[in-house]
Amino acid sequence: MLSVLLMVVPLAGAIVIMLAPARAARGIAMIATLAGAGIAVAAATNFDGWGTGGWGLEFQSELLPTLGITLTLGADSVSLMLILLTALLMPLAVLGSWTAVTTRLREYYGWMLVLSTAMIGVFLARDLLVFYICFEFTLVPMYFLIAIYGSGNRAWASLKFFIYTFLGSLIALAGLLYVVWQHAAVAGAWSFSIPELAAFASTGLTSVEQAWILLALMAGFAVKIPLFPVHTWLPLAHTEAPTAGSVLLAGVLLKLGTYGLYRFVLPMVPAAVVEWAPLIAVLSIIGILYAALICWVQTDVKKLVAYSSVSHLGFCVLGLVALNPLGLQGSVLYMINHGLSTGALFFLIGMMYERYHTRDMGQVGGLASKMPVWSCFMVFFVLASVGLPGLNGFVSEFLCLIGTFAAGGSGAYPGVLGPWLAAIAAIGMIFAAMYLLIMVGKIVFGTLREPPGHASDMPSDLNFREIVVLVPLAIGCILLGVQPDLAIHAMEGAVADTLSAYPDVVTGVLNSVSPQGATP
Amino acid sequence: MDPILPYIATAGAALGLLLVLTGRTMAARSSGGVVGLASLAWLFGMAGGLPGAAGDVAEHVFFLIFALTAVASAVQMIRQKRPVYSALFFVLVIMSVCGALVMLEAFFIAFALVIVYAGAILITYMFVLMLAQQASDSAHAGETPEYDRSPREPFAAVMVAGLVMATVVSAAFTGLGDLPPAAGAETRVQADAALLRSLPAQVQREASQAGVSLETEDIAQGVRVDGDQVLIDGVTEAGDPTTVHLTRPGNTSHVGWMLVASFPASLELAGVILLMAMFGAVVLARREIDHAERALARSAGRVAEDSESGQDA
Amino acid sequence: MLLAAESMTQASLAHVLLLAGVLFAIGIAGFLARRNLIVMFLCTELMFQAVIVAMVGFGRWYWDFSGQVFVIFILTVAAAEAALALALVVLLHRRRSTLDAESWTELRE
Amino acid sequence: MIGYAMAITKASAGVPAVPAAEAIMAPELSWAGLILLLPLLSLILCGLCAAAKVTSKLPAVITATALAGAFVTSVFLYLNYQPPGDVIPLLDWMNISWGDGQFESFSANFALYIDSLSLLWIMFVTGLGTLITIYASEYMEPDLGKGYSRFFAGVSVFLFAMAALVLSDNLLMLYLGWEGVGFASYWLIGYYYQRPAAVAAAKKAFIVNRIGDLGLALAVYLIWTTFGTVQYDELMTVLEDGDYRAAFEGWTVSAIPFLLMLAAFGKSAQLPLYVWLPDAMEGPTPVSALIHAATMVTAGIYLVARTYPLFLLEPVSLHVVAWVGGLTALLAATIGMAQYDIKRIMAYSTVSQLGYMFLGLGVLTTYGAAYHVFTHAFFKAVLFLTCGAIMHGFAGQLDLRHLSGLRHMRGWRITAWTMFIGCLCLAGFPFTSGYFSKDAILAEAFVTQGPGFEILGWIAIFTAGLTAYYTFRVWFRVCAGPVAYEPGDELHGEDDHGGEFHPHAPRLAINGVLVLIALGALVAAVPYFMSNTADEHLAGGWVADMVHDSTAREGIPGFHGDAHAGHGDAHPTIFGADPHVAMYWISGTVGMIGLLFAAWLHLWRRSQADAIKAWLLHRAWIGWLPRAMERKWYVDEVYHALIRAPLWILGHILYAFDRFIIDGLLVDSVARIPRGVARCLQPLQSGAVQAMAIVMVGGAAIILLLMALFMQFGWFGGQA
Repeated sequence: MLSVLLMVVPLAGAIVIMLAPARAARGIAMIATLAGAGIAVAAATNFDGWGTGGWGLEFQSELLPTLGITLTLGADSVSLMLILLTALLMPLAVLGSWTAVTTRLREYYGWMLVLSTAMIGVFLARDLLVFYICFEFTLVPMYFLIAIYGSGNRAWASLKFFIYTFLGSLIALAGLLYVVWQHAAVAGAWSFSIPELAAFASTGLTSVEQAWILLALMAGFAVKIPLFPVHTWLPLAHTEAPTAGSVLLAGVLLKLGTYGLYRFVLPMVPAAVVEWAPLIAVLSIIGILYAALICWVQTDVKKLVAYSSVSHLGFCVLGLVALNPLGLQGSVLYMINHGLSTGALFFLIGMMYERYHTRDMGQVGGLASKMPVWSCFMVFFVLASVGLPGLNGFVSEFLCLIGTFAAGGSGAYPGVLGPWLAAIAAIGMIFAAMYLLIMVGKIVFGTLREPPGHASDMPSDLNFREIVVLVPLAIGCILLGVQPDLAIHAMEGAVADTLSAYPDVVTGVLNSVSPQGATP
Repeated sequence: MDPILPYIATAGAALGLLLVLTGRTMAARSSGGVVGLASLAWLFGMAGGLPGAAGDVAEHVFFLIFALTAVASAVQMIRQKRPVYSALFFVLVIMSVCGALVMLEAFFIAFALVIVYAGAILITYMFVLMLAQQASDSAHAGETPEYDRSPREPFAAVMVAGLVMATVVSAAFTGLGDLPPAAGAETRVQADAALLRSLPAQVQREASQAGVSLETEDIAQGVRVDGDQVLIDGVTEAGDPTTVHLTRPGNTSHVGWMLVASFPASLELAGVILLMAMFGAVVLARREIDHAERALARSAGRVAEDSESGQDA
Repeated sequence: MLLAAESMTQASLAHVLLLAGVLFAIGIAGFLARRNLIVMFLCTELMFQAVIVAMVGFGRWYWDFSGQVFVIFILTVAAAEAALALALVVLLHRRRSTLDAESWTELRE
Repeated sequence: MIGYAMAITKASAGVPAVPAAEAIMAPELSWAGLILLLPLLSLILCGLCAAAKVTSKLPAVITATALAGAFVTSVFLYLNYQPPGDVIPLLDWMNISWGDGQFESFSANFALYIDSLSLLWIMFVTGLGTLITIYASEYMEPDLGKGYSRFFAGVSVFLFAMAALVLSDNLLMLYLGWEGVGFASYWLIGYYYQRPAAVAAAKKAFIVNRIGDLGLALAVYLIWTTFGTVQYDELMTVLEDGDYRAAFEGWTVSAIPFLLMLAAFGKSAQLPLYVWLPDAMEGPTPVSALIHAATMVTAGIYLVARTYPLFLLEPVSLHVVAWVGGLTALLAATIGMAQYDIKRIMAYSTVSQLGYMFLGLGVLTTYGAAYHVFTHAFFKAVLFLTCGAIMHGFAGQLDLRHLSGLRHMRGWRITAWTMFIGCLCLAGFPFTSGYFSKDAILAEAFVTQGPGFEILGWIAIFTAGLTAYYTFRVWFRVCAGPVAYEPGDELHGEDDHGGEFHPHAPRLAINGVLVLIALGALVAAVPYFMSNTADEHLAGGWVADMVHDSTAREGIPGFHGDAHAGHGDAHPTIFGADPHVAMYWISGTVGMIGLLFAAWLHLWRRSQADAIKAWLLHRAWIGWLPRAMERKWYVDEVYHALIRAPLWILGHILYAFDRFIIDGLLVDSVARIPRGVARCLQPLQSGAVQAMAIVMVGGAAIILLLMALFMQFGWFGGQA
């Protein structure tokens, strides 16, 4: 029942907000999100699949049995970690919008809560329809959050965000429905159960079919992640979104794509994944370097951080297609870590924007002397993002890369990537340091620059509320940096389950390729 | 025969139609007619090799003649610039179609068509045309209006028409082979017998003319078929058993019986529709006359309108 | 043998269908190409004729009279349609003083 | 949550953090974690001081106390030290396992690896750290209440990271320290964050270091994929067993040392990555002394020494190390000769001395390198701290042309003479500490056989002469000669006595520390003669002992490993003498020559120096040399033109590509297709009934026709 509560409580909050007066909206939202966080913590405490790969929080309700349509919820440790991340970010996002949003409060907080339900629903879904409905339904609240509460170019940004990701996920839906159809043809009954479909697709489909399904799924998930050539909605949407929107977009919504890879692509189409992993890896690496170089020349802080997300998520995908526990665990950690550190960066930029109404590094700079607390947090989270060991970013980046590195050899988990790809990807570490430190050098350090016509005594340093927003994220960064074992061991079993098919498939592919390579 | 040939013939027919519609000179139009008719002839010729495509030669020849007339008049109908001529050619189309229907042994329908269409409906058209023509004539001094002289997008129209034709051609050249064989004489006799069984009064009447009196209950079982004869056994008043040769019912009987026996509700509905159409026509025409009169009044002078609106206010 | 001989007496169904098709196509062409509202309606009547031919033809093939019965219904509908449509045409003509179909484009978005 | 905790305990129990042989480690040794904990504590307290806006010297007191505690702890650790060493686990960090095999787990924990090498390093790091903190407590006075807490927090971070680096039990924790010291360095170089030069220098330091870090990261990956572990003790076991080559391609084994080298060169400012170090002098001087002279920059030496067995697997890598070291020494010395900023001269001399150390590593004398690190830490700290004192007193004046005769000024004598001691050591004046340590390296260059090592030896000797020259150029200019000075551009209020500038002489804390470290620099010669082991073969004294028990043991005198070719029977000679003996004379002589040159040009005939310079500049055939030397061989400019500018331009190109090609051309035009199609079909929506009819009927006809054709011709699998 906890899983139903997780989804229903925010939704109920949204309904209450719609009925209540506008001035009560943020209070109600705060209560609802805190309750959601509490439920998530309770769920995590009662969960007994930590480390073992089992499923928990299960809930099933037959909706249309003849068509196999059920409402099936459940979480393994990876899902639950992402749920925890979402549930943690939600109250912070509400708190972070406390004063930033002044108009149409009820809609704003209502949509936020609906978004929360949809995001948690994605992670809880064990049924394809639930997954897909929630996956798509994240778009609607986010569309309104950007289109109504965004800045300057918000209409175009929201439209592009919506259509781009929607189009991609429609193609993914087509791929998934093909699997459902084939499964129904073989099994004789309709089923939308994800484990069942995955088990069927991984063995029952030919490699050509798998390749097409992989392509379709990637069309949906790669746009969401976003991978290199299909990333262009992200900088726009991030730049124009309101602060909390950016936070949730970077913190959770992008993870829907990588989670989709983890939950669908890896278990469903192993043969195709093995075949196409090098290509996906190359795209991720191009994304890492390409976005990093683009970050370097940005003047808009928010756009810079947005492009850095493209770069960072490249590591995440790289870890996923490494197809070994190192890479996969690194990748899942990366999802969480990126949510924490980049989310915090967006908060910080939002706080700056609230004070100066500009994000242009040419206009604002040297804030260390005016806003020391803000600057401390900024430097801290930038370092977490750069991957300073001891903070969270390092662990996940390291694991992703070493996973990729190890994905060339034999052993328990043979892979198809190898040292060269990893070495090139690792150059991204240098670039990351470069653009983030240049950003810090401009807006935090140096002589104080403020936009013209700005009352110099007006902006003050962070207030208590804003510090409260940032501190949990900072604690998370340190905790996961010093004790990544907490997360690593928690997901061990789940990751092993996901990878269970791979060693054989990889070996098979490697063996079948080499004789062909020998005979022209 | 290459299966593509009928489509080529269709295309040729469409081309001919296009030329007829858009040709600026007499030569172009007539060559279009020639091309079109030739293509159609080719098409009909090819269809001669299809199952069920043979028949009584005289009947068939007449059918083809009527068909040719119908097609030619239809073409004329759509290319004539004066609507009145179009209507007249349409009458010719109806006549030709009726001829064809007669060849198809649908006598009642054929005559009903002549009466209803050529007689009633077309007259209505004529009236309306005259009404409209009169109004436009007052403005344009008897000149054919522009919208009648130039067709709009004839190419697209003919192409769409050609596509429709092509579907029919496709059906005619591929689908007919799958049909069950045509109803033969046996079927017809049986149908006649069945009809007679449903019409005991008629049978009684005919039998009494032959001096046989029949019980109504016996008729349903008694009517039987022998060769192409419909018979019923009975006993004369003299007590001799005899066989009455019943007259086989004609087309009209069949249609009439089916109409009242199988589709009574539809028949009623059709009546209601006609009634409603009548009401509708009357109501529509009435109301708009008011509007039109008011418009006329407005155009007559602004003062009146102003005073009117003033009164309204 | 008898049946085969009998069937020889029938007019070709293919020809009937082709006639119907040609008439229908010409009707469509006329409907689409002519701009006079009344002629357009005439063209729809032409298409009715085509349908009538096809129905009678098939009815004869199966020796089933419902085809002809439906022709009667078609006649009814055609008459009703003619009455209403012509009333409407008169009405439209009164508004614009033209029979040009293109002068009525309110259906555009 | 209970189940969760249990799962973790179970999993970490399954991973042997310490091999069985070391499992008997004394648990009571875990107090050694204080070395890491104390700086961390001090960091937190300094942070609290900053938050509480403390305006006293409390942060300095806290930091000094913490570091002193760490120093005492490390000394205790040394006293408790038993030769094979120990692994002291502190805290689990990363443990992943998916099997029991060699390559089926990855494990890196916070654990201390105690052997003599790490002890040697940690003792001088914490010791010097304490002293320099005390020095800084006075030096940073002007910033009291402003950046004071921030400064000492940075020092604490540095000490924590450095301790982690040195004491780490695995390469990943070393990496943590490695990046940590880089970050601390970033923090402290950028301490004066309102000065653009400082911010730029900090950024440059971090980024250039990151290039090196990349090498380290890749090396860690390769080491794990090759040997299946990143823990030193397991690594050494695997190396001793030697069964790694069968399982893996040979190239990884060869590549590892080069990647490690890249890391070491980045951190220790060697060619081609030395450019950040001179710029790093933008930081406060205690930072320069501590981080950029004594401790952090020697991390590269430590890394190579620590992973020396890996280098020995690929001899070419050591040759490269030697040559890069030697060339860096020469290049940096030539640049140092032509600079006027005394702090920068010291920076280049640091680069140059680090070059010596790498030369030492390359020519198989880890002992020499370690010893030079040890002595250099002291004398370079002295030199920097005296520079700092001068800078502090003369309002930021560092130009040696505007300072003179310091030793005659009241209150500056201690500064002048401690600087003299430092200069002597650096110049390798006979019987100073630098003399012994440098000789150990120079001699070995002639002893060890390698490609052109003899030439390298002569280059190094020549560089030694240059070193003596530029060192004493500073001293003779600044401390000797007539009294003359001008203030720098950082006038503090307290210096401004009625419009006339009075330098304020250093007080107790600075002077005391200067004296102590100078003494240390002198005493650092003593270990050369001191040995606490009875091993007859071990020459080289205490430092050699310290190195002997560690992974770097192959490079100490008297160790007869087969990799150490040339030792023993076929001993090369210089002028017919044993190089070890000959070098005492040669280097002494060369040093004296350099010193005399300096005295002639910068003490006795100062005008001559300018004349010579002018003469050189006006000769076309040689004029480029001093100019290039003064402009640092244009290395920064070359880097800018070859790397930074192209990448920056590439960034712009890619951004344009992203906006116009990917987003504009591809994405948006795909998005425009529906709109374009709609535009094409728009005429159909004219509103005319017939237009709609055309579409409707045509569409229906097309569909019907297609169906019919599929049926007729059997397209797309339809019935033929």
